[in-house]
Amino acid sequence: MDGVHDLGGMHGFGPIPYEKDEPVFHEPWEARLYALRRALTVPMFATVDEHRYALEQMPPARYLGLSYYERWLAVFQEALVANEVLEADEMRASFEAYEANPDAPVPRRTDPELTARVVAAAFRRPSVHHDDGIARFQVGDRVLARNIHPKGHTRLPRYARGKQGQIANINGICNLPDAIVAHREPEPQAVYSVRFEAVELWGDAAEPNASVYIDLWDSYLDPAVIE
Amino acid sequence: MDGVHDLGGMHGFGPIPYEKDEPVFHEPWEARLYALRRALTVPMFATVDEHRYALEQMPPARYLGLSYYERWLAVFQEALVANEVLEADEMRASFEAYEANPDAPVPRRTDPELTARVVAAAFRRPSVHHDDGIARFQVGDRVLARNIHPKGHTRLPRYARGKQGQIANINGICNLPDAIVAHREPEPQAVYSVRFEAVELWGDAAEPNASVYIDLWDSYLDPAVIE
Amino acid sequence: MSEDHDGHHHHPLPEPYPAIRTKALESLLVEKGLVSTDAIDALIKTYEQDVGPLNGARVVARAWTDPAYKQRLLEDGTAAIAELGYGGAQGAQIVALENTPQIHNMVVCTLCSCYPWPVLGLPPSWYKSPAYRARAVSEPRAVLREFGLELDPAVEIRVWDSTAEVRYLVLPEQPAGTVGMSAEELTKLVSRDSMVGV
Amino acid sequence: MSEDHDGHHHHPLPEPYPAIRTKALESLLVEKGLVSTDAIDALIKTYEQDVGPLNGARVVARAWTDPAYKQRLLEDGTAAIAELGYGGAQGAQIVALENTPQIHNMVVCTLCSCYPWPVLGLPPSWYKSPAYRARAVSEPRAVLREFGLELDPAVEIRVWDSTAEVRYLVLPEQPAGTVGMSAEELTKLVSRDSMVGV
Repeated sequence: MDGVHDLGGMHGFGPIPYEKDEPVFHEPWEARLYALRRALTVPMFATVDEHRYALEQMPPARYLGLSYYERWLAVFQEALVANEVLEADEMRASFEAYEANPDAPVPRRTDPELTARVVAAAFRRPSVHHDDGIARFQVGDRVLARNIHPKGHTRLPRYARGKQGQIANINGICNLPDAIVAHREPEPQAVYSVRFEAVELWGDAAEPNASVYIDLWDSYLDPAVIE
Repeated sequence: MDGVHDLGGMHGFGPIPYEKDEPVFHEPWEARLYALRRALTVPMFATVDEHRYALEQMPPARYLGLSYYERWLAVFQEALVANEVLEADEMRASFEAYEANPDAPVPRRTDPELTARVVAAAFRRPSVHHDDGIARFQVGDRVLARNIHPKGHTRLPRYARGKQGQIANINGICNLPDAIVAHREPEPQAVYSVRFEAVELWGDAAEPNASVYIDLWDSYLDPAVIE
Repeated sequence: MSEDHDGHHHHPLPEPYPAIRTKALESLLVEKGLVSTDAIDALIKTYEQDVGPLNGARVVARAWTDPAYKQRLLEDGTAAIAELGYGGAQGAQIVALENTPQIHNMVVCTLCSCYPWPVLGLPPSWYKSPAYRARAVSEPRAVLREFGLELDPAVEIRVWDSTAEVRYLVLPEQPAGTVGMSAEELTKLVSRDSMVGV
Repeated sequence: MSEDHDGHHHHPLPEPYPAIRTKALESLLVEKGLVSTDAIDALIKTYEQDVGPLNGARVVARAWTDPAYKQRLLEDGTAAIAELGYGGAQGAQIVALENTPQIHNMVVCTLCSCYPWPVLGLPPSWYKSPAYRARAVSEPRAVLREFGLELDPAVEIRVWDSTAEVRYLVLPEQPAGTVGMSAEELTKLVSRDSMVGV
């Protein structure tokens, strides 16, 4: 979707909010929320793609107004109800109970087997499918990023659409996220690293001697018309 | 600037918030703010272009999170201080006084001459410069909207950039807003109504049998390469 | 001011905030003699009572009943509108767009909220909303459907994005069965929305 | 939580709101047996102590001191990184990008916050900020300047937008005067930021 999450090239966001010696988590709740989501025995999002799309669909002012983990919290709450893991009523009751008594303890439960499993999952190395046989383009080919505007999830950023680039690398085969999120049949495609010259992307506003490499699925690309 | 104000084609904003029998102003303060700005003997913005740019420069989450008149209020306050009409301290003191006592009356002052002048201004018909002699393009010419990304003010929306259209009308001569807001010398240019086919703008996502006419200054356009 | 399902306000301002701020500003500016109460009151009255969609409705009704006027309106909207006494701020150049059985026109301002004040008054909230500004150019038929207008696919739709100084007024089709009615009667049939093209 | 000059909070949430919400959710989910306290604690510890930029620093230091390893790293980052025992979530395919006197690489994720967790841990806030996501691709030199790095115009800058499954690790240039130092000593010199390319 052409949402506010698609931030590449946007103006008006001010300086980079750099923080020296930043901790991994700024607040204890961020750490607990992060781990809670990943440790849950019933995952709320079948794929990372669906989690991303849930974030993208937040109201735009809210997406931009909330912090990273506040956005996670918002979509996690919605998913817990949508997936019928929690009922809206019991969630509200629990919120109200802790609002009334913020220092009330959280019940504890230990499950060494689950603990071992979630930690192991953090270190499990996913495999990547390398089969360049289905790649339509070869390194060096000139391509045109298509002018698409799907309302669903996509990973072709707006700033690249309609722009010409050159295949710099064939990364491997991955399922098209657009299809995953739309719950269509898997669409395995070659994913390329495509080099775009900064001047092609930004015109006169481009900085000198710069390029952007964007990882793009095969169906995001057409052969460039003019060599 | 490529800001969040440039909304054409963006997704995620939901249904149109239609309101039947909507009043001209929803709240008395909106009416007073609107009129206060226009009736002020020392205008805060020399041109409507500068007012627009002030709005565009608001932090993006704020721009999207505030209502129309709340945005006006925000930039009006800033301009009053920036133009040294009010001092930040006296403004703050007045805010605090009315916050402490919201029903305190507002002092009154009558000025029939000013009243006559501002009402007359609302009905004064501005003149438009028609001199198609400087127009580079003629009706029917195919043009390409340039791929510009200025950080300053511009009236070439992002969704049209890099897209081909056709001159549908020559509207007249106007000063380029980009130059006005940058305080450059006036740059009078022909302004055209340019027709873009929906499919050129939105690709496969285009609705059938649709086009968009965009009013564009001469320097936003190049001749189309391919006829 | 909407509230989402988890009870959290999207809107960061407490309700009275802008009202109090505006009061404080008016107070200071009146005290300094930079504005007057009557000037503010008069401008509000101007846009609440004098400059509104009734003006546009009169233009439309006249065009429906006077072919020569209609022709002048389509040739030079600003001048034809001035004939009826209308013109002013945000109306330097007004172009009338004729809806026909083949062509439907619809007006938007994607970059801000440009609108033909002299004939339609100040724009309604929906016209200024991010939703309308975002969607009118990319999915006009879907937007029209929300307004209750299902446009035949054979009808060409032209969306006008008011990015410069021209302000657009849609001249809607005259409703069936109204031929012979007086301009005054017809004026009552012309809605503000129809003159924006929605 | 910043406050602008007119004293109005940009941030709509009262401070304790997300903390209380998270507590309430953890409480319900623990009660239902869908999660356990020790699993949450262990995952937090994993990313606070075990999976962080020290891993990446070890990879970089090894590459600086072992030309054969460096070659393997540049040819197949995932495999070379696995040699040192690193790999896992958000690291299915890790590509190492070599900075040279002629080429400077810099990594961003404009669409969300993709980041090579196994070697750098969870991303810092600035990496996830709208400002970095917006600006890195269009004005990388201006961004680097904010980080204190004035890049010579003759140096080509390559920005990598992590839009798919590949995660990028920048292999910075070895600092002058450090040749002959041990990998262990060099590890301390490798900053997290330098491995993102800023």
